[in-house]
Amino acid sequence: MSLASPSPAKIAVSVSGIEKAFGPTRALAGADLVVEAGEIVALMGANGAGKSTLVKILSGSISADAGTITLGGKTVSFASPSEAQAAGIATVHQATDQAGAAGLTVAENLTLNELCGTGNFFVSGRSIRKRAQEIAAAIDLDLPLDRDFIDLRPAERQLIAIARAVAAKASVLILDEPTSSLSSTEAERLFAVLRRLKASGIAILYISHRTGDLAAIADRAVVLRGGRVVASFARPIDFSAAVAAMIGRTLDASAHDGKPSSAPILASVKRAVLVPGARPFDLDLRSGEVVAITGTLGSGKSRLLRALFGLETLVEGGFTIDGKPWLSTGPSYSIVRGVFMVAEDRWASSLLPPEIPGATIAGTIALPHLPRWFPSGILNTTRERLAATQAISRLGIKARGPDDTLDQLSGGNQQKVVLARWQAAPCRLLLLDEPFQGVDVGARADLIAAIRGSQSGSATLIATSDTEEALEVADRILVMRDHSLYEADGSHGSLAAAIGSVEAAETGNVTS
Amino acid sequence: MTEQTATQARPTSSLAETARRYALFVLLALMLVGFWIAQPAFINSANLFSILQAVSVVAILGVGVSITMSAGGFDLSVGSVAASSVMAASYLMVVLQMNAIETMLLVLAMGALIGLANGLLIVRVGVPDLLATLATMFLLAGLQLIPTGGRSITAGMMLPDGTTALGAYDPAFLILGRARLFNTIPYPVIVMALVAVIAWFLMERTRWGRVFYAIGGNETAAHLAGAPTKAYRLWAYILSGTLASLGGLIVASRVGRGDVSAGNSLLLDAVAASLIGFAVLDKRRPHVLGTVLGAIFVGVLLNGLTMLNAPYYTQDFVKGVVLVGALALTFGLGKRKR
Amino acid sequence: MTEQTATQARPTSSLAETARRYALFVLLALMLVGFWIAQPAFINSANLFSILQAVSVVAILGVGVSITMSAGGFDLSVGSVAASSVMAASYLMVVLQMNAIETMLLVLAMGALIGLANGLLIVRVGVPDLLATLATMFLLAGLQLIPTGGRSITAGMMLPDGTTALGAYDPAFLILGRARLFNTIPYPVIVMALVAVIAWFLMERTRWGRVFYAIGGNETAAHLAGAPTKAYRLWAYILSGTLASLGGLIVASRVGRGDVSAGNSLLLDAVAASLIGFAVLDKRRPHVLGTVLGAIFVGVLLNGLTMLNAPYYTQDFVKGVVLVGALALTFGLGKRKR
Amino acid sequence: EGLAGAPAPFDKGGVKIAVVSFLGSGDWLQAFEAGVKRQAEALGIEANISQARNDINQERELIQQAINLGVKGIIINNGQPEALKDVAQAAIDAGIPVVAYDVNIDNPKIPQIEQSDADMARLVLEQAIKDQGETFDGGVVYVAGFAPLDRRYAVWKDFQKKYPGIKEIATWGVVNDTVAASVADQTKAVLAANPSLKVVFTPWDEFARGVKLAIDEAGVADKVKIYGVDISTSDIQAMREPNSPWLATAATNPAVVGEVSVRALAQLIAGEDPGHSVLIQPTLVTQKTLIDNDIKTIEELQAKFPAFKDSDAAKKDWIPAAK
Ligand SMILES: Nc1ncnc2c1ncn2[C@@H]1O[C@H](COP(=O)(O)OP(=O)(O)OP(=O)(O)O)[C@@H](O)[C@H]1O
Ligand SMILES: Nc1ncnc2c1ncn2[C@@H]1O[C@H](COP(=O)(O)OP(=O)(O)OP(=O)(O)O)[C@@H](O)[C@H]1O
Ligand SMILES: [Mg+2]
Ligand SMILES: [Mg+2]
Repeated sequence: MSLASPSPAKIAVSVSGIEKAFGPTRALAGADLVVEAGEIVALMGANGAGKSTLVKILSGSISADAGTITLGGKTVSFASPSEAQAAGIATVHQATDQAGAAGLTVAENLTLNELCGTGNFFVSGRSIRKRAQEIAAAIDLDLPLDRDFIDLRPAERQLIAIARAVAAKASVLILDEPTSSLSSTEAERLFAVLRRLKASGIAILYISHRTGDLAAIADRAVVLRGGRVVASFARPIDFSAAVAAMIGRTLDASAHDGKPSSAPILASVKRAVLVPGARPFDLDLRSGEVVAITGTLGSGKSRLLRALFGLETLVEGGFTIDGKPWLSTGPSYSIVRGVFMVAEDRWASSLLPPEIPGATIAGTIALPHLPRWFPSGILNTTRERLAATQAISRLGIKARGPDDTLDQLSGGNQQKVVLARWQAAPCRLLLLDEPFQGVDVGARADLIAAIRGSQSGSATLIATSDTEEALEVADRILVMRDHSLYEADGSHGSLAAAIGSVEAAETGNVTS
Repeated sequence: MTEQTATQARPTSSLAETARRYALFVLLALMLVGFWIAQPAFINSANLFSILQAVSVVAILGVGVSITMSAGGFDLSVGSVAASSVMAASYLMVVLQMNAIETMLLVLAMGALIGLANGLLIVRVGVPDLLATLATMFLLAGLQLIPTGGRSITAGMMLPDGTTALGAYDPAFLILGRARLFNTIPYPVIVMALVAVIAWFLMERTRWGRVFYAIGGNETAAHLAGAPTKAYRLWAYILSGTLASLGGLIVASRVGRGDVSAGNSLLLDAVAASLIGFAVLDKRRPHVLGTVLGAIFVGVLLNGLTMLNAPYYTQDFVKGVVLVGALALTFGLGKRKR
Repeated sequence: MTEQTATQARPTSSLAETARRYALFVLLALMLVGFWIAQPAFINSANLFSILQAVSVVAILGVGVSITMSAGGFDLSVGSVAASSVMAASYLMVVLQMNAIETMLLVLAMGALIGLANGLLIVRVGVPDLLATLATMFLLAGLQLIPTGGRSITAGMMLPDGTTALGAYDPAFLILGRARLFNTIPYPVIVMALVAVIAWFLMERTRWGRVFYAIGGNETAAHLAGAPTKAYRLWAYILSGTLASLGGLIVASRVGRGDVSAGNSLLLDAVAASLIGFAVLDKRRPHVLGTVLGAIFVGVLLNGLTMLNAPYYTQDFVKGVVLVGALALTFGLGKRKR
Repeated sequence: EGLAGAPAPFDKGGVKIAVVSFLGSGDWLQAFEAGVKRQAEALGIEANISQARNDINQERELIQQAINLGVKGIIINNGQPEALKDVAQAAIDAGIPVVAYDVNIDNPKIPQIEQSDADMARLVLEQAIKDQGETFDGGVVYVAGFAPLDRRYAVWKDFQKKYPGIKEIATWGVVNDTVAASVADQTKAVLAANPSLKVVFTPWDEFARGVKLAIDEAGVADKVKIYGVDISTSDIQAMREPNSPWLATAATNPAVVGEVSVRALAQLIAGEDPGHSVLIQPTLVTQKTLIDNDIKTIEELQAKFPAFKDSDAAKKDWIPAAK
């Protein structure tokens, strides 16, 4: 695609009257959208509004039931992703489990589009690595090229998918929640790349539930609701109006004031060293407290949570819960004793293939509680479905019922099911790793309310790369840097100032 | 909450789904009726029971295979475990002069032990399932012959050291394979029914079954949800090994001697039964009921063809054709569009 | 973006890794030396070439299996495709009196067609790989016998219609299996080497090979990245079918007649070869070089044991023991902790 | 340690031969190999014994391997001529004498040892006619592609031509891991479908066992009778069971076959001529003889029937008897 003469007024891609139904679910009910060259359009919408469905149609991975797509003035229809790519549409999909192939190296996954498309016929490890380096360099990505994709964390997978899409030199770039597992540092870096691409005349459709992201880069916001475009906002975008259009009510995303809690200490971390050579740190969690940890990619947030849950061991130091030493031997040990964890990668950590029993919403929620709910061993599906039905209504999960399999749900709704699983039983310590990935603002407020509401006698430790999110949910925010915890500036005044102080801590400009 | 339909958008989906669910039942019924018309003797109860008896061993082995499959593994050693059990049972009775009860217990223990060995190789050492059980398969195929130097085992046989074996098959042992309850139902059929019902209950109606399937679907997810996944996978192989040796006991008690065989055809038939089971009730996954039905399906086909005096070589062919047809029907109707 | 520390922080990892990479090579070398010492005739070039010749068919079939495996499938029909190819080649020459070239082309085309049928069943109809190829396996096991009513095909045989077959094996055809280049290297070995080199090049040095592996790793991801995944999977089965029929041609030209066989042992040996290949170079995935080495490994073992006059039943046993040992070594050393 | 008075190279000892069998397992093979070992030991021969396990291609490889090994002689036990002619010739070309048992290599330099499958089938079928008359509904268990079975089946076909009263109303059979059990299952179907069945010809004892099992299970032992081929200790016991339907079988002693093969090869190695064709006569064994003579094992059968125990074929003064 030649991008020699960027003309801001030129329409790069437009869709009109797109419809798509999955069984009785109408995911799209006549959506219209226009993206001009050199423009970044934010696509907003609650979970299950149909955003990803639209993306999948535009990228050729599913076909629409009705409607037309116009690309560069010509009506097109894509029978496969390769046709969409050939036509100049590059896509980063929401699901990080589809970002690359296991068994292939990082280098091979970075060049996957070329390998699967029309790259050089003859390849060698060296030629692939060389090309992969170029692709990675375009977004400043630095990953060991020989590592197997299966060993990557979701954030890294997401970055690979982004690098690939950026390298595709497409005329239309679609990003479906590209920053859902990235920290603000990486997200900033991505925005710089996107601005550069925009300047070179590429049309960008950007989907995110992080209003901060959208405020930073979007030229225009389009709100999708019930499979239809219901509102459109030009810059400067009025986000509270947009959110109202999305979820039908307004939200005030205020931070909790960090008044020091005097409740008894429930769990504590003592002189913990996460990796050899890291600085030891302490952490006290008080009963009823919600504490968030932020930090850049790979800083060790997940590692701390995993160590508490019994999936990893500390190099030095230890934990106590209720004053007694806590050394978990693994998930089953922890779960029995009321320590629950939601792992960061919901595909790898929670979802089951649709054909097996227990892949339904009811089964997913019940899985860790089976021994407690059914001590005799004999299942009682009514019990499971009751719990699921409650979760569906409490969290507003958009599904047809407790027997829906999770692959039929939108990304955000899957995440809600995964969270609902751990609210289905009383707990002492709840460990949430990136719990709000892909969850829309409305649902996030509901979830936060639920988490905060169930806090008596238990504590919650949240690892999140999104500072905004951390401020919204937590009583206290800590920053993880180089596998060690630092206290962020305790008193956050305005939201913006608070974000600033946390981000400063992330990059290490604050002494602690 | 709402009515449940599959993912397909077509309005016919519920019809197609019903067709898919029951395709194999309908085919089975058609086959029964067809054979009945062609050969009235087909439908008499003695013949129907002899079909069930004929498939019992394959069905029992198939149940084991499908349990390991549901836990995300694959047991290629079931055939050779069964074959070794035949040899072991004969050796215990004929050479070591044990009685029926001792023999059965020891052979079942042997099957469980082999399963345990498979499981440890897979879970502890980290060898991929197919690879580990393939190795066991070869190992057993050879091992079973070593005690007798490759001879089959019969009463009065000459041992490698030149002496004569003094024991014989315990008549009580032969009951398992040869006698009938109420003079009608062969014991192997009862054993098969028991195995099927218990395994079905375990896999579909208890939380343990759930966990087996969860492990097969996503081992990490099951582990994070607190399931002791390694223990479960071990148990899957132990169950499979025990069931295979149970199958071997039935063969031994029918045949009444220890015959040399690698068990390959038993393996393939058991795998076939559990794979055909995928299509039963449109489950698209291994399951006990499907496996048993798959075995019966093939058994009816072969019995009917034999009655009609079809040349033996057409049997494999017809087996293949019917398989392809049933599969195409089941899966073709349920094709998910992208 | 950020600094990356590897999870395996231990200093011994590179040593263990090297050990894992070359474990099978070292074992092979040890075996060669061991057999050489025990029986000097083992190492003469005629014997080494006869080992290679003996493994050529299994290696060629194994390459096909490993290609389908790398694309996330599994071809259970290779054994019966090879067996059917033997029958087909014999039928074409003996009954239809074709010459060597016609026969070879037709048989290869048949193999490709069967592969295509497998592929269509899997890709179009949506039957799971194992199930579809299992059905084909049974179908072919029967089908190959129908033209001759179950008889073996030899020159001058009686046909089912009572006439006598007029053709015979074309002497040119027998060259493929029986002659040697420069009177030293048997042609099957050359064919195997060619197949191995071409397949290795295809799988490791071309874009296509990477796509096969990508599909095996995550079909959706490969599809989203623009690969025509269905076409690739079809091609994997076509290649596998063609290679299996090539293996069948070699068998036919060695044996010089069409014999009834289901090809089960070929299947199991081919699968074993490609599974052992997982351990070669510590790749933990199917690959061509590993498959060929796996086949040679087993071939050397069996040849050496035969030379040492080991009873046949120890062969399977030793095969199993060595497999378990090699696997435990390779995988045990590289155990990944979760 | 050589054999005093024997021709070279046996006078010095250290002769190595290879014995390549097509079969992979079974009592017949075990007994054959036992016979080979006995006679080889008596002659001071070291025998390298290998089995192709029903894979004709493998049998070629094994013969090739024996040539590579530089043995002094090769015994080929069963197989198929088309596949073996050229490797057998290669052995001869390498100066290695070859004898073949039950496979017609069609080479003047290679003596053929035969047990005559045709004779065995004829013996037992004649007995069937003696017992059951010239008119009966018969069935045969048969799977094509196994050379001895093919030859025995051909005799059954000839009998049908000769005696039009014999009708083949059913043919069945299967060769798999559980031959006896699978054949029993099939036979039950056949019995249900063909109540008139009177005689079942089983050209392999494994088949006979399956048929007997089915007849016992169906409780028709007084109506349906088995005429088989081959014998072993467990076959003898099966025939002796009270009310056993298995009335007669015909067999050669596989151990004798093994001994004769080694003797013939030894003569060739010593430069003598055992003759181009060495025939081993089969023996008919009926239920009645077994019961009348109280024979319970193969060993007792050998003791009571010297013809079964030993054969005069390929004997020489310098060749010691096998022990
Ligand atoms: N394969 C499918 N089968 C059935 N229903 C589906 C399928 N895919 C999506 N849906 C339904 O279509 C609707 C729209 O889903 P979509 O993934 O487009 O939402 P989304 O706007 O991307 O939401 P999120 O913000 O949670 O990612 C949802 O109700 C979802 O349940
Ligand atoms: N599966 C893995 N394989 C290899 N290295 C890993 C893996 N998981 C974590 N690491 C390493 O451990 C360190 C800490 O990672 P961790 O996942 O705890 O970071 P994080 O702060 O949670 O980052 P993210 O925001 O990406 O989730 C990193 O240096 C990372 O490279
Ligand atoms: Mg989405
Ligand atoms: Mg993390």
